[in-house]
Order: sequence, then C-alpha cells, then structure tokens
Amino acid sequence: MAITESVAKAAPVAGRSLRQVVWSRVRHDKVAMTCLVILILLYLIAIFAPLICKVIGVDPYAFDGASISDSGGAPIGDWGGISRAHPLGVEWGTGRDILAQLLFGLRISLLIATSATIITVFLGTVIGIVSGYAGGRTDAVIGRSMDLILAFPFLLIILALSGVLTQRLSSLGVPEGNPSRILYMILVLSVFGWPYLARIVRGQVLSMREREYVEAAIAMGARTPRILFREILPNLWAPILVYATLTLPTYIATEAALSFLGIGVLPPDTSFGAMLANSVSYFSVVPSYLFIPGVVLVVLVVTFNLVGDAVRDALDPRSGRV
Amino acid sequence: MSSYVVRRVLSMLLLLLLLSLVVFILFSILPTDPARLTCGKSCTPEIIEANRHRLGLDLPVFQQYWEFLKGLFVGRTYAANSPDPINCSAPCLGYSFRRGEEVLILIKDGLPTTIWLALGAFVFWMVAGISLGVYAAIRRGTWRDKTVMGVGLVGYSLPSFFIGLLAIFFIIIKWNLLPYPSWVPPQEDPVGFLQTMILPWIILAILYAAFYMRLTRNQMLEVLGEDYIRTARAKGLPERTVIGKHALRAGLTPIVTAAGLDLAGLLGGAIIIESLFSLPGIGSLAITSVNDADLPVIVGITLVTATFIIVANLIVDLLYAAIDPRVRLG
Amino acid sequence: MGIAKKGAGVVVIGAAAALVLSACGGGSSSSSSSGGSEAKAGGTLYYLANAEQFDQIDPQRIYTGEDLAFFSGTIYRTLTSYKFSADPTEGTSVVPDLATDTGTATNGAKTWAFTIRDGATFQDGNPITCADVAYGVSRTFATDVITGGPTYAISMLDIPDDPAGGSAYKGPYVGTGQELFDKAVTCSSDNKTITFNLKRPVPDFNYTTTLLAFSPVPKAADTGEKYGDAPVASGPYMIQENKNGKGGKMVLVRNPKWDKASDDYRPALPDSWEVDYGIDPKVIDQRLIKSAGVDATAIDLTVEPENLSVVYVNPNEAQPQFAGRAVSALDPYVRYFAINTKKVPNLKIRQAIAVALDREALRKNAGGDFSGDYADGVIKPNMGADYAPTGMWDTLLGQKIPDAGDPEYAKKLISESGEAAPTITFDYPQSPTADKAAAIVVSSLGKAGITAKPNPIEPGQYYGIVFDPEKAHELINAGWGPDWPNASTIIPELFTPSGGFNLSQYDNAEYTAASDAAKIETDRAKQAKMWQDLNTQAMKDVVVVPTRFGRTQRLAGTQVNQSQVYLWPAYGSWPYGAMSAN
Amino acid sequence: MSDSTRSFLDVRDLTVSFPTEGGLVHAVEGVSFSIERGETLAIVGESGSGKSVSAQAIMGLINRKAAQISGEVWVNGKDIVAMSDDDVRKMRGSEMAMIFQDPMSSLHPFYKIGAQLSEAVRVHQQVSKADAKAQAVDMLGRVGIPDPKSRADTYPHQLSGGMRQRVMIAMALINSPSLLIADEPTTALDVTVQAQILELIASLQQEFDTAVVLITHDLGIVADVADNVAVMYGGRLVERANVDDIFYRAQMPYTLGLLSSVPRLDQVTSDRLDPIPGNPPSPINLPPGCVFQPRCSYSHLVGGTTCEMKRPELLQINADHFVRCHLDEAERVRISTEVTHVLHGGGA
Repeated sequence: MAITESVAKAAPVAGRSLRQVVWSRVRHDKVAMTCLVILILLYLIAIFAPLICKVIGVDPYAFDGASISDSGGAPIGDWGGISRAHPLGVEWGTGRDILAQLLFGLRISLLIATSATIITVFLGTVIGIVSGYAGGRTDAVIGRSMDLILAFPFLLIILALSGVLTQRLSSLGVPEGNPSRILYMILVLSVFGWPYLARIVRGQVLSMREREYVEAAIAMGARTPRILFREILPNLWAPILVYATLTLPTYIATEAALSFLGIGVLPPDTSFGAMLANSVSYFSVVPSYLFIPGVVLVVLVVTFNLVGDAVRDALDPRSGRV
Repeated sequence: MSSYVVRRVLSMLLLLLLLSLVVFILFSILPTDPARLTCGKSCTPEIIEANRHRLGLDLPVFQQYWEFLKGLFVGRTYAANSPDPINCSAPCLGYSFRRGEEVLILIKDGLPTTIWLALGAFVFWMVAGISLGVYAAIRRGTWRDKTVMGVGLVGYSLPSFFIGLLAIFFIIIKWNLLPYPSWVPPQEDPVGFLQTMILPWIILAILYAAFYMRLTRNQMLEVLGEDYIRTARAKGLPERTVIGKHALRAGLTPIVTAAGLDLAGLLGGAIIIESLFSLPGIGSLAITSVNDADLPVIVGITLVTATFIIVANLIVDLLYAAIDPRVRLG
Repeated sequence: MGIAKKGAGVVVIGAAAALVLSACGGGSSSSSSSGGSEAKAGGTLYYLANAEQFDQIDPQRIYTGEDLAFFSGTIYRTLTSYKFSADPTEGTSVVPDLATDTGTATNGAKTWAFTIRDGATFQDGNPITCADVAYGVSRTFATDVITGGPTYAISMLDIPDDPAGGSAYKGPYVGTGQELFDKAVTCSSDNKTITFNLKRPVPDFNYTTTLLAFSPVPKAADTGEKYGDAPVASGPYMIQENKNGKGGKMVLVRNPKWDKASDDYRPALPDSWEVDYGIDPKVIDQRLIKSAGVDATAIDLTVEPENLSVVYVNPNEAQPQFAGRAVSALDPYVRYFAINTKKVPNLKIRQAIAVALDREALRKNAGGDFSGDYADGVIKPNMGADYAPTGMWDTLLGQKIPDAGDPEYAKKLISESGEAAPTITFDYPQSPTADKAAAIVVSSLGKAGITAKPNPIEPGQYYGIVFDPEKAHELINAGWGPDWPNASTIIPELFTPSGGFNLSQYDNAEYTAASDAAKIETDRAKQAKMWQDLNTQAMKDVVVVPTRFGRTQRLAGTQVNQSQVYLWPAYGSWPYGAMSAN
Repeated sequence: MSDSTRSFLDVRDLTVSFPTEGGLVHAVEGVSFSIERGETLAIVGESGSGKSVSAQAIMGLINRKAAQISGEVWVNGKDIVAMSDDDVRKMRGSEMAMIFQDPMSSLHPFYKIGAQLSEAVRVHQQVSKADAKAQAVDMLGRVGIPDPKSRADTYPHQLSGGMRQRVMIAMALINSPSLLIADEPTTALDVTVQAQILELIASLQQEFDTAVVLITHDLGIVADVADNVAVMYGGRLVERANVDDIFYRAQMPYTLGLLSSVPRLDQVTSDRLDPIPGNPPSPINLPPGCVFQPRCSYSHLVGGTTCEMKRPELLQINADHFVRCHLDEAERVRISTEVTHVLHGGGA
C-alpha cells in the first residue's frame, strides 16, 4: 500500500541534534522500549534457535511416528498432541515438533525480512539521492522505471517467476535449494520495495538541494559524490529510519504470504506461511496448527510496527500523541 | 488541460508498451514449455514441435511480441494452417490453449467478481478508515485516540490470509454463522451473494482501513493546524462545519490519491482472499494460471492489472486537480 | 490412465487434495451396496468437483479414469463397455454397448469385427454408423490436434510407421495416408459392421474398444481442436451448458434422441446431472457430511484427512451414520517413485535408494492405512491373475527391508557400488502434504548418506516437466493405474522406451523384447505369468520404488441410491452410468 | 447592551496558561484594559509577549480543553470567559471579528473567495444564498477590490497578498461587527500596501463605528492609528497610556527600549539607536521578580534585590496612564525625559 504518504509526513527536516532527541523520546516511551526488548530477544532466539532446540530437546526434522495415529496420521492427544516432549504439539502425518519448526521458521522469516529491508533501504536511498540530485534525464528515466515497477501486480509476478529465477540464481553459483530460494525472496522484496523509499528520499533531496549548506558546499567546489553523501545523506537518516522500521514488518508479513502460497523454503525446512498453509487441511480438527504460527506471526509484526511507530512519532510529534 | 490529458495518455500508452515488453521478456524465460503442456502423456518430440509451431512458440521472442501487439489491434489467428484455425478477434490478449479460451474472455469472466470484491471492500475501508481517522484526530491525545490508533496498528499488522483463515475457522466452521462461501452474482441470489462476500469484504478492508485511519488522522492533524481553519472558526462557523467541510476537504486530497491507486491495484485481483474464499475472480484465475504455467493468461492479467494502475494514476491526478484549485495541470 | 492428467485445484487450499482428487480406479468396494431402496427414475445427481474443469470433453482425448467412467456413463457410447458391478471380476468384464456383442476375433485375434445396434442415434437424430465410429478412431491419428488421448489405435491398427516418426497416417484433417487407414478399418456395405485389422494379435482388443477413443464422431460436426466445446452426444444425456472455472458447472440433460431400446447397458435413471467445478475440498466434505438439500443427491471424489475419523471407524468400516454412503476401497493406482535410470545407472545405488526410503513414514504422512497398503510392485492384487508377490522387500534387495528403511544396509550397498554416496533431486507436484513427504524422503535418504534435494513443481505443470528428459531429475514421484485389467496397460507403458509413462527412461532391450512377447501372448494364463515375471524383474532392477497400493475414500449423499454406491472396479470410479437418486 | 459603567470591551485580569510536557506555560497573566467603540487600542510587544494569545482569548478562539483561562472579557456587556463555547461562537464573526497576520495562509485555498464570504454571512444571518453572495460582492467592493463581481469567483491563490488581506478584512467586517481585532494585519505585506490596508481599516472603522484592537510590534503604525497603547512583555501588561503619553512620557524601561529601537528617518546617525540587550524570557520559567529585570539596564537603580525578587504592581500615574515598575516615580520621569528627549531629536 502507498505507505509513502505517512512516511513523507513523518519525515521532518533532520537536524544534527535530532538524533539524541529521538532516542530520548523513544526511551521515555514504555511501550516502544518493551517492544524493542522483545525484538532483541526474538533476534537472539532466531540466531540461537538450534541451540535452544537442543536445550529443550526438540528437533524440527525428527519424525516421531509414535506421536501420530497409524490410521489417518492424526497427532495423538489434544491440541495437536501437546506433551512434555512436544510443548506445542506435532505435525499431522509426520510427528515433527511444532515448537522447533516455529523457532526455525522465525529464523528464516527474520533473515529474509531483515536483509530485504537493508537492501531496499540501500537501493531506495542511493537511487533516490541520485535521481533527486541529478534531475533532468536521469531523474526522468528513474521516475519512469519506478512507475513501471509500481504498476506491476508484484505478487503475481513473484509467484510466476519464482521457479525460473530461483534456477537462474543457482546457475549463477548460488547454492541450489534454500539458499537460492531465500535469496530470491530477498531480492524480489527489495526490487519491488525500493521505489517507495526512493520517492521519499528524492523529495527530501529536492528540497535540500536549495539549502544553504549544500549551496555552500557547491560554491566551495565540492565534488558531487561528496555533496551527495557527505552533505545530503546525513540529513536523510530520519525518513530512512522511519521507512526501514515500518517496512521490516510488512516484509515479514509478505514473506509469510508468499510461503503460504507455496514459494517459500523447501522441505524439510519450513516457515510460518508454510505452516499456516499446512494447517488449512487440518484446522477444523486441530486448531492449534492455525493459532500457534498465526499468533506468533502477528505478535512479531505488531511488535515491529509499534517500534516503527514510536520512532516515527519521536521524529515527528505531530503525527503521534501530543 | 486537454493537451495535458493527451500528453498524459500518450506517455501512459508508452509506459504500457514498455511494460508489456518487459512482461514478455520476463516470461519468455519460463522453463515450462507450453507446447509440452498442450500434449498429454503419449507425446513425441514431433508432436511437441508441431504444437510449438502452431502456437507460434518457435518464433523469436520479439516476433512473438510483435504478433501479440498486432493481435491487440487487428486480432490474430492461431494454428492458421490447421483444419480448424482459432480466431481471436481484436483486441486479442492472447489465447489459452490450456483452457481453450481467449484470455480476454477469461479475464472478462473473472472481472465482475473481482470488481464486486474490490468495491465492497473499498466502501468498508474508506468509511471505517476516514471516520475513525477523523475521530482520532479530533480527540487527539485522549485515551480514545490512543485506543483507536492501537486497534489500527494491530489491524495494520494482521496478515490477511491469517485473519481469513481465522474467519473461516470460527465464523464458518465452528459457529456456522455463515455458509461456506460459494460465489453467486448478486442479481441471481442477493442473499447468497452477501453471505459469500461479507467476510472477504471485511477481511480485505481491515488492512486498508487501518492504513487509511492512520493516514486520515495525520492529514487532519496537519490541516487542523492551518491558519484558514482558525479563520473559519473566527467566522463563527460551528465546529461541525469547520471539521466536516473546511478541514476534511483539505485533508482528503492525499487520501483520494492513495485510495485511487489501491482500488486499482485490487481490481487486478486479490489473490489470497479470492483463493481463500474460492471467489472466481482475477486473483483466482491468476493463481490457477501460475500453477498451470498458462503463460498467455498470466501475461494478460499482468497487463490488464498494470493498465488499471496506470490509468488510475491519471484519473487520480485529474481528480487531484479537481479537488485542489491550486494544482495546475500541464 | 495416469494420474498424469486432471487439473490440480487452487494451490492455496486445493493443492493438498490435488493428487487424491485425481485418484480413481478399480478394487473391491467395502462399506457399500448395503441394499438401499429401489432405484427410481428422475431427479438430479450433483458431482462436486475441486477441479475447475474437465481436462478433456472430446471423446478421443479423454484419458482419465474418472472422466472415462463419467462420460461413457452419460453422453458417449462405445462399442463395448464394462459391466456395472462392485465385484472385481464382474466389474471389469466387458459387455456390449453400441455393438450387438463383445466383438468377434478372427485371424488369431488380428482381426476384430463389431456390429452396431439398430436404433442407436446421435443427439441430432442421425443413426450411428460404422463410418462414424471409424471417423472417431481416425481422429486419434491427428496427434497435433487430438492431443492427450490414448494412442492404442496408432500402436495396434495395421498401419505402417512413418520413417519420419509417428504413423504414416496423419489423421483426417491432413488426410495423408487416408487410404492406409481405410484399409485398416473397414465398414460393411450396410455400414453397420466395423472391422479392425491389427498389426499384431490383440486378444483383449474388445477391452481397448471400451475407451472413448473408439466412440463415434459424426464427421460433419467435427471441429477438431474445439470439438470438445460442442460434442455430439450418443448416450442418454447431452451437454446443456458448460462453464469452466470456480463457480462454473456442467449440466447434462436427457438426450431426446436417445432410444432406451437401443441401449440396454445404461439404466440412465436421473433426469439430469450437474457437475459443480472448483469447490474447495473442505467445503465438499462439509456439504456431503451434512448432506442437506440438493447435497443429498451429491457425490464427491475424496475425503479430506481431517474428516477421515469423522466418517470412518477404520479404513474398512464407516461410522454408523455414514454406513452405505461412505466408500473406502483400493483404487487402481500404484504410488511409486520412478528412478531415472539414465541419471542413476548404477543398480547398487538404485537399491540403496529403495532400501533407505522410509516407506512407513511416507504411508503415515499420506494417511496411514487409509492411504493404502505397502506395495511390492507396479501390479496390484486387484489385477487378479496378473498379480503375484514380487518379494521386493523380502528377498529382491538381498535381505529383508523394514518398512521404515534400513540406512545401514543402504550405506553398505553404496560402498559396494564403487561410487560415492550420490546427490539426487526428488521431483514432486507441490502440496503441503507432498512437501512433508519430500521432507521424509530427504531425511530418510540422508540417514544413508544420500543427499536428496526436494524439487516441488506446480501440480498443473508437473508431468509437463518430468516427461522432459532434460528437466526430469533422479527421483520422480508418480502413480499409475491400468487402462483395463491387463498388465499390458502397465508394464509396457512404464518400462519400455515406447511406453507413454516411462518416467524411469528404462531401456533394456531384453526386457522390452519380453514385454512385447507378453503383449501378443494370446493365452491369458501364460500372459499373466509373463507379466508377473516382468513385474518382479523391474523391481529386481529397481526401476521404480513402489510405495503404496493406493486406497481411496469418497462420500455420496443420503439420497443417492445406495445399491450403486460403490467403487467401480473398471475405472476405480463411481459407476456413473448406473447411479440414481432415491 | 453595554451598561454605562462598563466600557464596550473590558478585559479584566485576563490570565491564560497552557499545561505542557515542560510545565505550565503562562502566556498571559493578569492583563486588563478597556476600549470604547470607535477607538483604536494598539497592543505592542515582541513576539511571545502574549499579544496574540490575548487577542485569541478575547475572540474565544483558545481551546478551553487545552488551556486554563481566568479573568473576565466583557464584550458589549457579555463575559466571553463565562459564556458557553457555542454562544461565543455565535458572537464571533458577527459582533466581533478578527484579521490575521498572514493573508496567504488564512484563506481556505479550496473555496472561491465569494463563497468564503457568503458563508460568513449565512452563519449569522438568515438570508438566501443569492443575497449572501450579493452582500459578499458588495463588501468586496467596499474594501477596494476592483471588479468585485468577477473576483468573487476567483480562488485565493489567484490574488495578490494585499488583495487577500482586503478579502480577509471584508470577511471580518461583512457582518458589521462592533469589535475588530487585527493581529499584525500588515506585517506580511510590503510597505506601500501596508499603508493602504491601514487606511482601509481606519475608514471602515469610521463607517461602522468599530472598536479596533490593533496588535503589532511596529510603533510606527501605532503612532499613526492608535488612540491608546498597551505594552506587553512576558505575558504581562507593563505600560498602558494614550498614544502621546507612550511616545513622549513613557516610563517603563522596556517601553523606552522599544521606542529607542525604532529606526527613524529624521535620525541622521543610527549609532544612537540601541536595541534592548538579551532575549525575551521563556514563558515556561519566568523570573520570580520583574519579568523584564534580566534585560533592564536600570534595575541597579532600585536598591537590593527587589527587581529580582518582587513582582511589580501596575501603578496608576494619571487617568489613563499605568506602568509596572519598581523604580520610583522621580527616577522614571528622569529616564523617560532623557530617552524621549534624545529620541525626539531634542539632544546633541
């Protein structure tokens, strides 16, 4: 969705001292701080997922035939066979541990969303600055290509091209299988994501070009790259930060949606989306298949959004609470 | 003004041309061989070759593209040399051998459902989003504002396929409040239509509503700080008029812009929702075609959707000019 | 009839059911035919389908068991058909349909003659003649237009091959070699008796003629590629409307020109049939379980795993409230993993793969005993004489192999193979369930040191890709069922170069020769023994790893006459032609 | 109907403060003044001195939820502070009107000016659209807009700044209010236009016999149009007198500072001109004593720490001259004459 507006609004002219102001504002926002802590925890959990699984004694790949019925393959016990051995129950038909799958899913989800965000921000910033500063034909060309990209039904394109492009990646030397698939996800998300940020940045740059310090720099005969990245970039971090913090959660959701539609990681690995897709066949009997990954996913996204909001408000009190 | 529109339309066509070319090149690298797909298990290389030729797949990509373009304007004939050539009259978006149907017709069949879905959701989210946004803005800082915004944030964070599944699980399976969704056109069975559409509408609307609520609130807060609002108050206008007329009108413009584009995007089909609720719209058509590697259909949908968005861009700009006299077209 | 065809459902919800949905076949029907009231005429039967369309409606192109059963029971007549019966042998016995008898073989079964009944007409009222049947058969040869259908006519009729490939006869549209065809298929002067001259003896040719590929088509009405859009009915029903896709439906109404007197094969009791396309499998289940309103006379093709325990006590017994309308029976399919012998030439390695595979986990994932029994070959027990245990898991692989696989022994085999532990890719049509199966393949092979990479393929494109020698990988998920109860429709198709379903790309001259010999063996008992040996031989050579003799579950509404609620062995389908509403 | 004892506009001990994160902001504290119809009162002071807040308080434009307002504001015998929001609203634009500083942003960009005027009419009078439109056009003519009929159908952005301010004035006066508050009506305009606007206001004031409160920081304007002057500093009224007293007999050091910071054409040498050192106080933490003390160059003349510690009272010097200062009268007069003498070119 056209997140641009809200972010553009949220982007005040960044003064040097703003950094501290923002931090202090965020620090005084209890909700934001709680979320920040949760996020850090989530990242730690993701990073140390294998270790944690060992400690709890669960394994996302181990098939536990004993935990499922021999006829129909339904998990034995309520709520998907929740037991001491399987705190969140087991998968229908295979007896794989749900908790372990969640932890590893979190890992993949965060990996994709985070890297995609980083790339998006990089692309958006650089292209935005260039197009805003260079103006003229460059600007026009970039503008057109943005229109082009934004006009694509990106979900459809991503789905349609996943197969072939993943193969291309492997043929380009990326290890076959999940590495290529994950990379594909990261790339497509970034490719369809950068224009929004680029537009914002471009706008900022346009307004900034006329500013004294830039003109001064030009007058002093500074070289363009220097002006771009020494004078202008430092003053863009505010909108960029806001955009990044609000984009990450949308990427998490999108990634889930994509793997729900079946272009996620390959088995035996799994992800939130895949788990939810799998739950469809069983949830009228085993609702927990639906609730557990779903709730985790929502919590993840909400937490990110809360932090994003806090940052935005900190940067732009007008948009936030008085 | 009119010259502006002409210029815009021209650049629009150019963009579409470019887009169609990109789409063509993108899909020309797909691995599955449509010719292979048209021939069953008893298949010899000769047959595949023959089919490939009949579908014009043995031509170089750019020639295929040219054929496609020509088809758009003068229509085209497939398998011309076979006993039963397939005529696809202009504008010919291509022909799905998989489904034995013209792409345009397939899309036309799906469009009503998708339009109903999109429009319904649109109404829901605009009403909810704007009213709540205005409310929050007026009550800014109060606990009401905070609650509304909080709810909005959660709504904004709910993946639509998850709430979709939740809705199916609770409302349909557990509580039997609604029958299983099965699409019927409103004119045939209004009740069944509503029963089928209500959930998709709401679920599709939630995400957007949350977004528009935030957008509206920000807009209103900004506008309410404007001098001319103070002027309006100084005139002695009742607060109702000040908010409902002066402030809203000024705050609405960017919202209209976003809404136009989002609606256009939805007309391209809401893949997830349509699939979840098995609505025979463009989105379902798209996903099925992807699964079947039904290239002509995918290309067709991509182009149609893109057209919607690009046209919407133009309309929105014109609208913008209509709303804000300061905007000069050209 | 390969699981090859039949459209997959929506990936989001339908894919899970795609494979099961296309399941269809023969086998003993269990919890069914428990009396039920007398069959009555009238009413409408509803066929709730997840698929969004029939693959083919053109008679010469239909090749899916369920579809063959449906259309031959309703709108198309063929020279011969299968008896409507739940009994494995009766249900697969040939009876006359459009022909006055089941055909007369002469010249050592190289010449077959059928006489068409009087009074049989098309929906336009024109009498069905020998010429119409001959024309229908001739369409099969237009392989560039009439695609997807069975090609037995091409391989059996006495028409020389074209050195450039295919048959010398190029079908009625091009007309090249028409005279050759007219020599092979001749009509009597009264245009009533049709004679087929065959390349080789085909003792069971009258089984072949049950295929719709041998049904009549009036030349005047043939529109080639698009004939399926408006086919001319010869059976008791005709197509009133057909709209594909979600929410679409096909409506069959009585064919006014159909004369009961000319057709003692089809009771044709219901007044009409309605096929509702693109319904979500969960929805189909719920509707049939409730069986309310029109759903009382509805039928489906599958029961979702989550509802198995709702409907059944165990695979052989339905819950009381579903007794008589729930079917659970062996379908005609054998589920197996084909091993690409071109990519995995080393027998020891193939053995190692077979040995390492955890078939128990796979079966559990597919639904445990609901999904069928462990398979020991590609010929199923319900094939009667052609089946004999191959002992694949007891002796063929050198020692007894547990259902859960034997990684250690697999390692041993690999070390004997003189090759490094292989890295293989596993092709399968994607669905959540199949993904889990892939996970099982990966990990169980992994235990034996074999690196397996899953390669999910969109169901709709699956066979298009795996049939392409460049694109097919080492291990290919597949399923196959016979076209009629003779392994001549299994062994040659799966294990010889000329076979249409040779995913293993198996090319063993000796084996092919033996298979060809078996094909033309006229002594059925001898032939059966030959098939048994070839089956065992293929398993010994681990051309495929058979995983399951498939089983299928399906439901009929409460008001569907229960005397016809059974799995028809002929096609492992509903006995459409015989079904009726109470 | 105003009773004889009370002036037409009578502000008594008006105090406005806003609670914020940083604490209570005392924007206006204990301000009192009064004015009759036909008169002009100028409120002068630096930005942040509380001029505009007082004005908005009088107009009842300050959101009572967001601010604490105390004191009395009698307009035509009715106390704004005590009235309900809606009653005040009814008075706004009819009995009292306001002109704002920036005509560029004070008109709604989306509505034609004619519409904006007639809207103002229709809120307060039961007249048909047509009549309202007619009044609007007529009013536009009276504020000197050429070809008012066609201009009524133009949008604000199509007019020059001066024209827009005329429109604002027209809008303010269209219901012939008896009180007009002009908040820096000319600061945004260039000098030539300034004069025209001021004349316009003056002439209309004659015509409608309006009481005008002119808020400005430009003493030049004050000299031209004001009858009385109120000097504000740090939210307080520091001196109030008729215009002559202010210009020739001002006694508050701040007032004198203001006077001496005005550039004068007849002043040959600009070196005499000495602006007030330092910055206005932050309204959040005002000095405990005299708010001007930190910048006052005379506070040393007051013994001890009186200026730092003690809030000065508002002393009455004569009938209409009030001053808020700790200096004793003799000192004040001395300084006053000293400064004003210099200013008015007596010295050197």
